[in-house]
Amino acid sequence: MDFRISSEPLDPAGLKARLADPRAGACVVFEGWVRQNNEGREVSALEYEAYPELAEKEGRRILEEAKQRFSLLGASAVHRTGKLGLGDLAVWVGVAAAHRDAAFEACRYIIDETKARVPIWKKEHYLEGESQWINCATRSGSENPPR
Amino acid sequence: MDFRISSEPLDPAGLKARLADPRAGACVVFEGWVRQNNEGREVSALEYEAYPELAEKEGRRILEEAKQRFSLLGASAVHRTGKLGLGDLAVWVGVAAAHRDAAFEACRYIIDETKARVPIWKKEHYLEGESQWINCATRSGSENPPR
Amino acid sequence: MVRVHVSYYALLREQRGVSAEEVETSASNARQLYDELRERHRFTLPGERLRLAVNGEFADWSVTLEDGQRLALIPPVAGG
Amino acid sequence: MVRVHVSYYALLREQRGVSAEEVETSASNARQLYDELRERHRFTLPGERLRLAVNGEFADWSVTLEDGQRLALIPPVAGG
Repeated sequence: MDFRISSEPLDPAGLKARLADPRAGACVVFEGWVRQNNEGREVSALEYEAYPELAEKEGRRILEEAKQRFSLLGASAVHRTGKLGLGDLAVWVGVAAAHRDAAFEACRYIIDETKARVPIWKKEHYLEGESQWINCATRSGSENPPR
Repeated sequence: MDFRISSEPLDPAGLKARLADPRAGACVVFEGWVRQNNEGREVSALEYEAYPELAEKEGRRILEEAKQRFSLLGASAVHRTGKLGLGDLAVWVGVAAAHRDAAFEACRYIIDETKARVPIWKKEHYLEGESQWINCATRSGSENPPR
Repeated sequence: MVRVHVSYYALLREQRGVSAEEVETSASNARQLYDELRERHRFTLPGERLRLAVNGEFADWSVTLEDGQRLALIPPVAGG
Repeated sequence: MVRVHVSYYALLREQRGVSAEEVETSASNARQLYDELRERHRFTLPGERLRLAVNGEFADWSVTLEDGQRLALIPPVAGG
């Protein structure tokens, strides 16, 4: 059960290997990739910033919650920070369980809660040159015009 | 969109790489692993047998259905045949989509339908020396006593 | 009499002792053929629990047998 | 007057121009402090949209300020 913030590229194969457990019959992995467009705008790059101390603490709480709610054997997650390009791996969540119901549900729970609660911020850079911090738009804020 | 039966060990990293798509923001992978016990019995090994021609045809139909039902960018699956040991990878299902809702739902759909419809059979070998074909128990069948 | 090719998988293959064979039969459809084979080879699985494939595609048990057909008898599946 | 350490992230960091600073304030709680800082630095995010952390843990805005506290102002998150 580990949740980490990483400024280095992630290693999905190594992360998954750590979930190995003789009691596990199902493994579900979620990967978040940088995609080329969001809400109709062409994205050229992404920048992730985190408050690592609190992000890892809150992330580990989420993993613990998943362990309480579902029949899990193992779970871990890593989130990138820094500049990422198209197709890069931004977040990896992996779960091992005896059965697939628990594995799917726990993996989904962890990524949903991570996106909602963990102090990580995403800035999108667009092909036309602008950029904006996602979810920080305000009615009056010129840096984040309403869409 | 490819569904294959393989008598050789699977290559998860290579399979996932083929899902790369600049429009994809989410990738969900399911792996089925050989676990050490099933319904209370200690498993020493598994044997998978398939009817490859029909299994690949039915598997591709499942992938096509997933594509119709969910907003998918790519999906593929491979199922092992032959003798497998504890911890071995028996089945791999990977899906890429713009968003995670579709990726989770499609991955789940594909593995559920595969287990229900694709002509693949599993024989469990137990530590105490017996073995049985899963789902083939009959009230009178001595090789598959009722449990 | 027709002559068809029959494939056996998993439990059926083990109970028959071969994975495929040519069968001559006077059965008019696949359901009757399986009943014949079940009696002859003491298969434990009742026909209701099998599926049938003809020439590489799922088919209905009422299919009329024809010379040279490839039949596959499909026990309950258990992938994953 | 108390002296606290304030960290800024993401949009707040950019609008402030630094990622952290020492702040002397007569505000009695964190909500008042953010209102002060918002006016001074023209932050666009209203306080209702921020979360607060004190000494590395989420905290309530009504927390009483004390010398040496580490406050972190947390804009709406967007991981994944």
